[in-house]
Amino acid sequence: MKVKIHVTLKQGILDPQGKAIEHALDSLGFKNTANMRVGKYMEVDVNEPDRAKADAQVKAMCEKLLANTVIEDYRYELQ
Amino acid sequence: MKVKIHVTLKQGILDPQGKAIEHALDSLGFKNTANMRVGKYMEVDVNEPDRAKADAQVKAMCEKLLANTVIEDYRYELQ
Amino acid sequence: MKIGVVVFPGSNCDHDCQYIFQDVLGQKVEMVWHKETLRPGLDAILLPGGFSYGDYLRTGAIARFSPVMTAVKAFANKGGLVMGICNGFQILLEAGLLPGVMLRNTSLNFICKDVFVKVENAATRFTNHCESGQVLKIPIAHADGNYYTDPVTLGGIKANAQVVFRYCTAEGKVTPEANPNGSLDNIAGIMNAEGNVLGMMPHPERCAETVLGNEAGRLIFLSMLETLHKPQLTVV
Amino acid sequence: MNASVITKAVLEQHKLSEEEYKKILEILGREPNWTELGMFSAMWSEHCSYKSSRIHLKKLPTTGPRVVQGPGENAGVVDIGDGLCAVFKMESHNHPSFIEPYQGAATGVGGILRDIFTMGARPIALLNSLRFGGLDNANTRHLLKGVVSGIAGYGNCMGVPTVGGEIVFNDIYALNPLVNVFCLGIAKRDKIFLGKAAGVGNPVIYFGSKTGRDGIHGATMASDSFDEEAAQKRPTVQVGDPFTEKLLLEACLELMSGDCLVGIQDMGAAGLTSSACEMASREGTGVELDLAQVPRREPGMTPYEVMLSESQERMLMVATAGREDEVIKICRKWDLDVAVIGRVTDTGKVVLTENGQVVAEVPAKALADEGPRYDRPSAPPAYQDMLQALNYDALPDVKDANAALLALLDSPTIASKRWVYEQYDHMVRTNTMVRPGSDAAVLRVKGTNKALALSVDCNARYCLLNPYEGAKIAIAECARNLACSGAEPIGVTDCLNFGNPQRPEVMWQFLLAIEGLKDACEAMNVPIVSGNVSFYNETNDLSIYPTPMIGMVGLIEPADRAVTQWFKQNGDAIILLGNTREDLGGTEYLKVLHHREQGSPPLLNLDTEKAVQACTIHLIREGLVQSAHDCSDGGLAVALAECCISGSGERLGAMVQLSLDGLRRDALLFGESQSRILLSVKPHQEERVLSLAKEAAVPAAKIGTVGGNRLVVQVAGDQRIAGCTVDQELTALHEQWARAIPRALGQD
Ligand SMILES: Nc1ncnc2c1ncn2[C@@H]1O[C@H](COP(=O)(O)OP(=O)(O)O)[C@@H](O)[C@H]1O
Ligand SMILES: [Mg+2]
Repeated sequence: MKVKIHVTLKQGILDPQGKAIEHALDSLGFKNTANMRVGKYMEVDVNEPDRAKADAQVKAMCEKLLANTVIEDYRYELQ
Repeated sequence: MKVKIHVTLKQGILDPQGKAIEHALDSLGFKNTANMRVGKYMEVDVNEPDRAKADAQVKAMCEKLLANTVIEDYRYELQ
Repeated sequence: MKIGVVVFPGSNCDHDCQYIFQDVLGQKVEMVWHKETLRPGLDAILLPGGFSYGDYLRTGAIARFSPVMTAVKAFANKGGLVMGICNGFQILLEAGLLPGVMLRNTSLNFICKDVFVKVENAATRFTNHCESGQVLKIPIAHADGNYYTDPVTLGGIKANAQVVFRYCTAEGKVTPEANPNGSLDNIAGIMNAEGNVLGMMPHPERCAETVLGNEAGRLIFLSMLETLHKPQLTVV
Repeated sequence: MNASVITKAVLEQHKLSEEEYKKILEILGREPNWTELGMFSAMWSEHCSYKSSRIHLKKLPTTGPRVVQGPGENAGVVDIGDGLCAVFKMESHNHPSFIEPYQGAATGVGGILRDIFTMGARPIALLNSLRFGGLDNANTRHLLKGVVSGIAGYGNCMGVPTVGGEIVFNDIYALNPLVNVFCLGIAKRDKIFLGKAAGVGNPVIYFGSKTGRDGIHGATMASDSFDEEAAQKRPTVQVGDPFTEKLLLEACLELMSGDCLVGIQDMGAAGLTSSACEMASREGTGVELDLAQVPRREPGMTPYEVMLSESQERMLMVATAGREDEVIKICRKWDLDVAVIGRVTDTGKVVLTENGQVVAEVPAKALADEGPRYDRPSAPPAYQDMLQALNYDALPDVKDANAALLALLDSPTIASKRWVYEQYDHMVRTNTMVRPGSDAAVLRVKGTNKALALSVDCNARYCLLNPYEGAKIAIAECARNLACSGAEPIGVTDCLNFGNPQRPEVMWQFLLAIEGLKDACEAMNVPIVSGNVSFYNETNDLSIYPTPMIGMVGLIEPADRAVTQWFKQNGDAIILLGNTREDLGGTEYLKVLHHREQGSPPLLNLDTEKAVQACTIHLIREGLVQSAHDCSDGGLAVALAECCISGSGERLGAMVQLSLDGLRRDALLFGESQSRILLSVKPHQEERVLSLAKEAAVPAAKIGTVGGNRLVVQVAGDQRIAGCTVDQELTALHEQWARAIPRALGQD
């Protein structure tokens, strides 16, 4: 099954990358953009027919490796 | 308006990061994962009440800066 | 000879490039702030290494929109010598002055070490002091040096002898083991079809002095100066 | 102002004792409000006030003919001639690195860099000292990878080369790793800037990044409406932005090249509070700040949050009145936030207003300098005698010297650190003459005929077993590493990592370590010009080993005399300076082969040490030395192996003959006797070198010859034939040593 995972910075955590991109957009003439936040998006196939098990596995993958839960949140969808 | 943007590597383009993560997942015991692809996910506020104009603007932002269309695809949703 | 060294926010090899041309090779150097334009009278332009805009988003992606880049493009299009080292190379790619893109190193790590590169084309404006096939020991220092382009473009640049340097072993063999970053075809440096724009990942400015134990990089700068045909070339 | 709710619990959250609170009441003559309480709490914390260490640090020698600025400023400054100074300091970022290794280490690098360029110096080198648990632990591997990539991520982006460091792996650090970072910069002697708020009426200017709610410690209830959501908004982890710091660096240096800058200080620990108080306190002035002018990342921040935020990449400066526009223009050029937030006063007070209301008013000196000082009780730990008692008779001597050597080379503490330093840009700025991998890093100083050598060292196991001797050895070893490159030491910085100072045994370790540092520095004639104390390195009541980390700077002139540690040429004579004794206590050999960390550390005679180092430096300056390497972890056999395999070029073997002279075999091969240096010299200079050593009363003997592709160490006078000599192919030794860390990380 295909899994889509979003990993984003927690609220209040500085996002230097977002800041720099926002600045660049501004100097490109896109003056009306604000609060740019950059995260990761992952797609992966998980070969696990049991949905509940797949769910538990993806959660474990996020907690253990894909997200840095000290500063990042994650969410995912199974398809 | 809040805009969500996904930038992903085009099919067939090598994804060193995806490969490394897949390898790491494997060594963590998640043996049943495959085809990990890593992309970027951005959220940004665009202050443009006219939907059509906002759409055109975000497209321009992606084409010009946010994605390198030689290797990356992008998609976005306005909210 | 007057060399322009462009300073982007986050450039960090700008002083090193200045030092080589000015203090080591005795040339004039003008530091060009990225928000300005090129003043007349420059003989060559150098885009130095570093982390322009923190390498945020993609390496070189934001720097290519710096105001100065319009003038750099015009300079290149008129046939002026332009060289991009490391981050400078990445900027040239994003700016479309050279074909292809840089991906993350396959190890995902930043890698700083000496590598060997083979001079694939010694008949260029940047390598005329080298022998064809000569092996140079030059350091690399990057996280995104994994050159990639589509097969058609690759075929084109190969056919056109635009591949200037390839990673190789000390003996000059171009092997996968000698490739530090996963770069397509072991490519370490390429030039444009016209031969006046060069991008390379290794840092010749880090190995052009005896006191640093290696002078291989000097060959590249001397080649450029030779190309610029100025008889008053003095090497101090 | 809401001051009536300062309860016991509130004080506890602010880590203030009742005594300390009484003192605050005395100073203010009233109850503090929240913001003031927070400011006292931060400034009187151990971290900022050095309350447990200050009276003891006074004993350290801090003066000398070269010292331009000793402890008390952001960094120490030492004159190197030619109108130039070396500006350097070391700091810890242990706890943040344990919580989030990447960002913790990255912001540690960011902080030490700011300390250096605040003084007007351009940073030209970084080093780091790391301590982790054993690599068999998954979390340790995670920490190591995160810390190394964090240091790399920040330093590489800044374009400051990370030219050296050291790493030790020991289970004692598993839940309390150490991340100490050292930075050195070069400044013009007449262009040193200090953190002073001078000139009444001068503007106080904030520049750099905006202020967010990062790293606000202590009182989560500071806003009256504390709830889950508010806690969520306050990330304790600071994220570093090296790109902004790079802009900050260039902006600072540009500002400093003019004459509009009066004083400047970075906002490090305790943020705006500490920079404002310290700048005023140093000058005996006051400052008045309008918090509404402080650039903010988030809406709704309270004065408490603004004053205590530890957002990174921020600076505070005092400029000459009337020159504000110039300053603002330069900051804007570098895309930095900038705002005039107040002015210098003569009241001696830090007065904070917001929208016309005074929100805090405290005497600057009281906050910055008049914090509590403690002479905490000290007593040796009950287990100290047991630690030192090592019964040599119960230890079987080494049976298979080859196997023992291979085991030592495989120990990550001894193994090659290439996996680490390859991730650091160690060549940017084109000064690096000797890259990581030799005893000391060497950097030329452009525009002069000089080079600087840098090293960081500490053997904490020695310090555990005998804090006094261990600290002495840390200084001696660091200087010895410099000597091996041909450098004379000119200044020291330290980072004193210890456990909980409220434990008498920790205080005992601390006091003895200070004595050791003092005696060694005085004997070696080198001043301590800056440093840092990191207490409370304990987890689950278990303290780390006392780890007084030493960073030392040495001078080489002329620059091209610098040498490296690896053999250069077949046929060269190998000469050992110094004596080998039965020094097995606290060795890496005992730990790896016998799983013991016990005994007395090797004895150090400071006179001998000095003589050996002076002799080495002299021989190197005379151009008589091809390579020089000191014997440290793993003893003579490991040092010899490193001479053979640590170079990046062709590897050269050696044929060595040693004699037992009544020693145990393991003590001869792997003991860690101090004051020993291995030289290789051209054959025709062998006699000259030996006679110069003799003149200097330094024990010296030819022990072998460079050559071949094996390391062979034969031990004469040993009755046993097989197994007691080392005889290994260099490729095998190299493989073991070079791949040990990747192997342990599962990346081989
Ligand atoms: N162990 C020490 N030895 C010598 N000087 C020290 C030591 N610890 C701290 N200092 C000095 O005390 C001053 C305050 O240090 P610190 O608080 O770490 O600086 P900062 O405020 O820049 O973080 C510095 O000048 C530092 O050099
Ligand atoms: Mg400081």
